[in-house]
Amino acid sequence: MRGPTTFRQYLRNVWDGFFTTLIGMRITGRYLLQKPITVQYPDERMPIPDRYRGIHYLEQEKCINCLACARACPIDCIEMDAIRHGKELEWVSFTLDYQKCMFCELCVYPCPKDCIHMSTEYTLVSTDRSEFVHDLLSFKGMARDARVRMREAEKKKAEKVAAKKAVAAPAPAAGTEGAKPEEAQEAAAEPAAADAEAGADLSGDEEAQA
Amino acid sequence: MEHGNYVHSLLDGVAPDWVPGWAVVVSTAAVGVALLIAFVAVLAMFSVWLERKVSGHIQCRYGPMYVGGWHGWAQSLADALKLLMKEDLVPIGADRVLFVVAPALVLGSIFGALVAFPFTPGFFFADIDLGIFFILGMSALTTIGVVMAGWASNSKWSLYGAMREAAQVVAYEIPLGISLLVPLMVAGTFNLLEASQMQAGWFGMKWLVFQNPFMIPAAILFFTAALAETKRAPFDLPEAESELVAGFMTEYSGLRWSFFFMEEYAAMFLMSLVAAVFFFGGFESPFTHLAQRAFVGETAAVADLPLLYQLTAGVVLFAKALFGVFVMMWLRWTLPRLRIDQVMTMGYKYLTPLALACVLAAGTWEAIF
Amino acid sequence: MDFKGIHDRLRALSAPGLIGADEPRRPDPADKKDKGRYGVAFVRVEAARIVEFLTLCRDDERLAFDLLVDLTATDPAADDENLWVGYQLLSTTQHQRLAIKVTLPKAEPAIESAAAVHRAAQWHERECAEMFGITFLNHPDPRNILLPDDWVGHPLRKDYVFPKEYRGISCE
Amino acid sequence: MSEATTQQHGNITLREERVLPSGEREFMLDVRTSDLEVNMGPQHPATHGVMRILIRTDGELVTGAQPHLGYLHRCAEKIGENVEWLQYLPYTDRYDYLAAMNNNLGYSMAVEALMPMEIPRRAEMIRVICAELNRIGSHLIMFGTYGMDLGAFTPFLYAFREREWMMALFEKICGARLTYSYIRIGGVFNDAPPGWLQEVEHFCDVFEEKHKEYVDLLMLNHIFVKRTAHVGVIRPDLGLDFGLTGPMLRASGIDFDLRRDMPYSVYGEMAAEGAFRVVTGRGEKGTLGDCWDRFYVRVMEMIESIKIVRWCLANIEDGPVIGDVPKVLKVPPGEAYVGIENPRGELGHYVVSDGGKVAKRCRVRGPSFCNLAVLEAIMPGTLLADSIAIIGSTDVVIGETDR
Repeated sequence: MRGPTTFRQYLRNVWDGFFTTLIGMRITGRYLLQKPITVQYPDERMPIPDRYRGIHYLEQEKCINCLACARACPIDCIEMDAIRHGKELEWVSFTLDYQKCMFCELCVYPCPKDCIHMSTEYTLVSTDRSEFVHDLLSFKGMARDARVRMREAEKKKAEKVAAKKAVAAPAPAAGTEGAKPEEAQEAAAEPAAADAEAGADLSGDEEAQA
Repeated sequence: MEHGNYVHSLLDGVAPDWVPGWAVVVSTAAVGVALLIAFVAVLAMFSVWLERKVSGHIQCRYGPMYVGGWHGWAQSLADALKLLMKEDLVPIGADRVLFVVAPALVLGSIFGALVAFPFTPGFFFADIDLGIFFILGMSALTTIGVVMAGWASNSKWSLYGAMREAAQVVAYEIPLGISLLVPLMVAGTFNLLEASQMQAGWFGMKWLVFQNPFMIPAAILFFTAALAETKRAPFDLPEAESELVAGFMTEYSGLRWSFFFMEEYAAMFLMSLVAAVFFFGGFESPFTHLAQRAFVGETAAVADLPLLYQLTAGVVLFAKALFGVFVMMWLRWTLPRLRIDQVMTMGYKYLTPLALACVLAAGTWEAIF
Repeated sequence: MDFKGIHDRLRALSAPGLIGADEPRRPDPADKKDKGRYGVAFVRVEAARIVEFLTLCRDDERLAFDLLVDLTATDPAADDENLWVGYQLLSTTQHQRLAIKVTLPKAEPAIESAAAVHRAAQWHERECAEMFGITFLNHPDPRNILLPDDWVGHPLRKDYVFPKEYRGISCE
Repeated sequence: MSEATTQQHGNITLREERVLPSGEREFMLDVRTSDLEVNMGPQHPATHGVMRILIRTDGELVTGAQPHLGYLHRCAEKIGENVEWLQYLPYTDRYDYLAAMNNNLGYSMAVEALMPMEIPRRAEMIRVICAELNRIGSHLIMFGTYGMDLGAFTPFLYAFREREWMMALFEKICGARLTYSYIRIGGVFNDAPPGWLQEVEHFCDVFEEKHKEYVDLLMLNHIFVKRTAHVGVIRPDLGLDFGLTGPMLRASGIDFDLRRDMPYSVYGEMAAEGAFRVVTGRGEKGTLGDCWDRFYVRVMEMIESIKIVRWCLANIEDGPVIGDVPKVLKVPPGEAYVGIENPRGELGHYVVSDGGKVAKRCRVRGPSFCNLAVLEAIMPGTLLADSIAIIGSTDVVIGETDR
């Protein structure tokens, strides 16, 4: 511990106290006259870099529902559901719970099709908790081209079946063969219903975007 | 002393004959108090806005920018409205009476001090011969209010704040008074108006601070002690927000809290006024000098000073005081806070002896020259 | 000194309680099931003599392990009979590290507190005690540190069952 | 504290009760007062988070202090045993949230110690640049908040101004501002975007100028010096006994820095070239190991970090930024303890693997946890205002003490 203050120290304290205060005032005074560096937030905004980890967006056409992102997520906030029709997918949901999400970007990298990304959008404000569960799907059901592809596949299949039928004209076992056209009909009806639904969804989305 | 338009002569000619004398006195008093309250409230709001702007720009940001349009000038008004609308809270276990009285006492004492102040050479509420004594005495009363608030809050942090305030103010009353002795000695009067008039001359620059070389250290000492008196950084220990949460104000909210707030800014302004009068020329400045030349004859009585001259003098004094307030703010946003024992050391071991030395030296100087 | 040097030194001093060293090794190409052991080397020490061992490590001038960096426990598996207690020592003068591992029976884990040698152990031991249920004998301040005082169970044990509620707050 | 002595004045006994921080002895009349117990925190402006310190005071004098932790306990170690190796990475951001890059680095290095893996050199360089920039950011927080603890508000905003820039740099390289998850097992996830390294260099240039202002405005301010010198002295042996690390230990005069003395990553080359200096406390303004020394070490370390960053910028080469890491990470069995130099001291990760996708044990040795323990020993005998200065000088991050 220190000893008693000498007179020299006493004067030095007085001088230091006064002088360092002036130095400090010079620095703060200089900034007083400079232009502030902050921006007035809602009017001006800072530029957001490209790699910003904001709200996700999904390139749904590419997505194959492989669950890689959901598995990579440390807090299991991604949930997806789709019905598979052969190679094509009929989307039911792809939700991301932003109450849990910590924007770690771990879901982006394992994606084999590079279809989930993080956007520069960051505003997540709501008065209702349920609104934090975002559905990333841009449309529900099947994509138009997927539907076309599927119809073509169906057609081909039906043609094949028909060709087969034609080849093996005298049916040995009508019971099993007879079931097939019915199935095909059902499958054809289903996309039609989904089509109407998806159409409505799409138009709704476009409106929302506008 | 016979000087011009006291406030209590405001209604003299206006009141009809049938109004009894006491009613005139009461109503003039009421008008005076209303004027003063309005003045202090507006001043506090302006100072709060200024503080925000100064601190903001010092810290490379803007401060309030939205409310009211131009640089958020109405921000304080909005805040005042918000504070008025807040719930009136008295904590359980608090001493209700003291808790309620304390903020009133604090603000009242500052009002009391301002009563003795001349705002222009001809406009004041009371002209007291020992004006500066009255002002110092009244402003010291705030301490009692603060201690009351701290004790009544029934909070440990408040108690700490109150104890610190008591110790600090007692310590700094001494250097404050002693450093004021120097200009009092040079001016030779306790009256603020006379002290101000003393400094006329030298093209309005015959300020007391230039009249004696030891006035400059005395001014610095006075300013430092005044900072401690008004609980401003670096002496804001009673409220020390990083240590004591909010010190004696911890349990206060709403209007009562705003009383403490107003008191702080009114006290800053008061101390700056005192410094302006006793060190920095009072009403005097080149502008006042020119205004006097232009509007006032050589022999005009104080009673009928022309309005334009009064206005110039008032604005000059006001500007000087505001500059003092600004420097206080500048210091606050520059310096860290002292520790309580250092505050005591500084008060008793540094400021008091230095102030005494100043008095001695200045007195010697006055005696010789 | 590298780990080998430290181990030799410890053996030369016949350090109390020293059992042996465990060094990382590559997997044996002949044995397909052997995956090897990676990571860093450590010495095994008897639980009963750990305080003597730590004192020796601290006071020997060539070892000079003056800093107890870390003290922690590990529950290797739910069906394992032992808990491990690991000490990480560091020498600020010799610039070397030493990891020590002690095994304790899970049935009744108790070990002498190292707080007398390194006060740094004090808080780490409190944490270990609440997380693993290890009793540190002669600990100066055996309270819970991170968990509430009335917490039931030892969360870092592998057989820990998450509580359904705590003081009426649902933990589901 | 010296031995209590008594003085007899007539029939009044004066007991020397204490030695004030200024070195004066104070004699007291025994009037049988009792101490006041004050809860500092969990909500208190100076505890930097939800820490509670139970302080016993006699007037302004602190006679005892007891930290109570656990308000922010999230059982990160248990989480580590339940999520995959890579999935744990975002959780490492969250214990010392002011130095997330360093935490990422520590965890990645611990896992890498279990895996026979080569880290590309460019990745190492970017890692070091990021870690050092983050160290600057972390010390800037300490600089600012410490000033604020002592009542100077403005340095805080100046510090945040530069930190903001640093965070903008991180935002550009990884997209996040606070919880980066950027340094990953095997390297880093993204290469630096074009022009980023030049921006870092520009930051270094500007920062060196601003640093002078920090020193003048706060570090050498007389009031600041008086507030911190001789306060909260940690003698070297006490520091070692309590397992202090990092700036806390160096401020006590112990010349030890993991980056120089037990180098990892590319620090070894740097240390061999003498690219940076280890700052130790010298007791310049007061006693060795006081609060001012701790502050000084941190402030000066920022400049050393700038030197390290400059070295990396001069030596960085093009190349890959991530090693050969499988998408589903299986870590070979074994156990490893890896300690790195975090802004607050040694951050240790002790990981145990049995060869699976999930860790057996993921222990985090947070420097703040150990640094906080010393409070109990140095707080008694100081003034209430000093206790704030001491808490601030330990620079704890509650996320890390509680984990």
